[in-house]
Amino acid sequence: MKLVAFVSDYRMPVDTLDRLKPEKLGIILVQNGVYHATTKENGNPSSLLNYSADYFVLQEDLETRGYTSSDVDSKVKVISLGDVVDLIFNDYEKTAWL
Amino acid sequence: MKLVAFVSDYRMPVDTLDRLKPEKLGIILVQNGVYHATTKENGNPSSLLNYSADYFVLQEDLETRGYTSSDVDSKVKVISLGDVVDLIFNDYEKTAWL
Amino acid sequence: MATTKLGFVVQRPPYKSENPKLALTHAISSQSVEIYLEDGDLVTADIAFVGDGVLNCKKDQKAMEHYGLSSTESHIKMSLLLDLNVLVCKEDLERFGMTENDIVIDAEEFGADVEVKVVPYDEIAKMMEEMNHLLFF
Amino acid sequence: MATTKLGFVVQRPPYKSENPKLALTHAISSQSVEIYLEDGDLVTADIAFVGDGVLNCKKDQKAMEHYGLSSTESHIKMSLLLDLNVLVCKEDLERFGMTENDIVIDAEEFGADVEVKVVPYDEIAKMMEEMNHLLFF
Amino acid sequence: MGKLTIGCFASLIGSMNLDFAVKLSGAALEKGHKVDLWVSGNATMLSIEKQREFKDYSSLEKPLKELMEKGLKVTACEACAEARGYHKENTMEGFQRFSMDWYLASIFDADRVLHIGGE
Amino acid sequence: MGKLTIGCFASLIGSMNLDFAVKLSGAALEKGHKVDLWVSGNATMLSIEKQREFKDYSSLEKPLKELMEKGLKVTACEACAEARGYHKENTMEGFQRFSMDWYLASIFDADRVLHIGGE
Repeated sequence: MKLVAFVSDYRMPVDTLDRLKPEKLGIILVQNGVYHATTKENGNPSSLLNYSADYFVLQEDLETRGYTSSDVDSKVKVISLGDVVDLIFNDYEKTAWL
Repeated sequence: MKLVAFVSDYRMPVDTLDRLKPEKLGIILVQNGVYHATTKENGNPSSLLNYSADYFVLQEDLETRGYTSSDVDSKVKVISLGDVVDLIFNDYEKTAWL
Repeated sequence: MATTKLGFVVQRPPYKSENPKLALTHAISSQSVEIYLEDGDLVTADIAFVGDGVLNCKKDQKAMEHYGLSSTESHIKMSLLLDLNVLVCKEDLERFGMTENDIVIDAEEFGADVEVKVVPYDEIAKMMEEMNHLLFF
Repeated sequence: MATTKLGFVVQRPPYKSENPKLALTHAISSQSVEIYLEDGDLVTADIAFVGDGVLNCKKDQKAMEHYGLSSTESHIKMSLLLDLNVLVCKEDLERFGMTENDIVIDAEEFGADVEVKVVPYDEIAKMMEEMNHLLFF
Repeated sequence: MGKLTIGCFASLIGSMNLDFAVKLSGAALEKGHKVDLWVSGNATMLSIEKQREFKDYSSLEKPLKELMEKGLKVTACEACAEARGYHKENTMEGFQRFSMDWYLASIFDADRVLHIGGE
Repeated sequence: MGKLTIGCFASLIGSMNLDFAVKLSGAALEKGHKVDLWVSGNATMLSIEKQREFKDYSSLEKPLKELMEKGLKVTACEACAEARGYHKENTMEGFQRFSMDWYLASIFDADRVLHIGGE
């Protein structure tokens, strides 16, 4: 299956991403999920960026928290809400809000 | 200071307990905090039980989740809500709900 | 005449969040959805407990006695009574040192025919593949 | 004539929970508490950001532009305007690779005299000792 | 163009999940999709009329009404609302109230579903 | 005997933090202590009258009224309530509404404070 997962927390209370093995995985960082794209701890990027997945981050949630595109890890593409809609309809079949 | 901390989650979203170093520390496990007293993972007790503290667990929250006193780690004392009130007033000065 | 298959995946422990209970009550509502649909159309609900979610299945929950609240256990039994497919991840149970003896397996007292199935995660993954949509709780 | 000293400890990042904002608005309300007290009695509020809580202090938050919502940043500035003692844990800032340049330090534009103090955790621990009560957010 | 059904369980104010759900509904409508929004649990708070607007709190009555005019269908779980003391009398005009099977029926012919769990 | 001030920010239904706060208030009153309960944020939901009782949802109107008769003082943050559409007209009898400084004033002469953060 083609699955797009939404990550909205910085400290994930669930480990479901470790289990999901879809043939195609997208991860959209929204709300406090954006810190995974912007914030290193002791110099290390978030381990959430280690999955074999396409990564996206919602621009307005990034800016709400004081960050800009230039703060974002190079693995992660900055997108708009309209892009989120297109990803859901055109690139993936199922969604998971974790 | 004498501080009593309430732990109500199984997956802690904050690491404040690692920082607090009161002269006397009590930890009361309530709500989903009770799993720290009852549940081993891969045979290991919860690392939350490693602090140098007096541990308590609320009996009714234990039973609500399907456990009894006999499931509780020997470090942890099973108490009632009345006992919680006495601990707050008689044994500690400050509280922290984490 | 179409069927839409939904997978309800419960990842969180009970009570500290309303989500696990709402997962079960929403899944149970698949039994009455026909009033909105045309003849022969169906919505089915499969339920899987994974990760800390397996803690919802613990037997002997006393939520009614202590909080006047129906337990997650009673909702699992209701799901069985309505013939829903309820899966529990075997590896996660084992991680917590739990066996089939520790969890709700049947609802014989209500006359339920089906039982909770403890299965390897691979079977849950297969179920998720087969569903039309997934709902994570 | 008595003073009760409260320590507000913010441990969570902003927005995903209302708590950090409520910490600041409740701390700010210490400025108007006298209407309930006798002459000379006081309640003071010190605020400390620790752990992921230091992310509340990031500069240039655009919550108003995107969500029509006052930012946590603006509430920190309001706290400074009201002369509250605002501490930020130095070690946690460093863990995130952040410096004083990344966070709100002053509210000069509103005429605030005091500044946010980036301090080692030991000083926050000392503050917590000195308080009569602690409120964790 | 397709149909998106969004479910949300979070409070009006707090996690900002409902802000996200409402904004995403708007973006999908903008692109010509049909959108159903189901609110259950604490999210039934969205259905109450006369929320007072303050800059310190999420306020969604106005944007929601605009989206309803553009075709957004929004429904609250009746039991979840009643348990919280939210009754028909103080429900926003145009906001439907049904039992949980409405959500599943909406999903029946949806092309995509986004179920926003968490609180 | 002392005075305990409890603050709580969580919804009526969900985390069960309010169930805990109300039960703890009862246990403290039982032991002869004075108890003030402050609800802010989503916990202002506790103040609404006519919550319908279902076995599937926490329901605190009845136990709360019993504790108020035993001397529990309970106050909701007015702005937090208004922002959610909870107005004076549908507030439970005896439930006070004040601004946040009421909480701090209650703490002023409290012997112990339990501030229940989290949602």
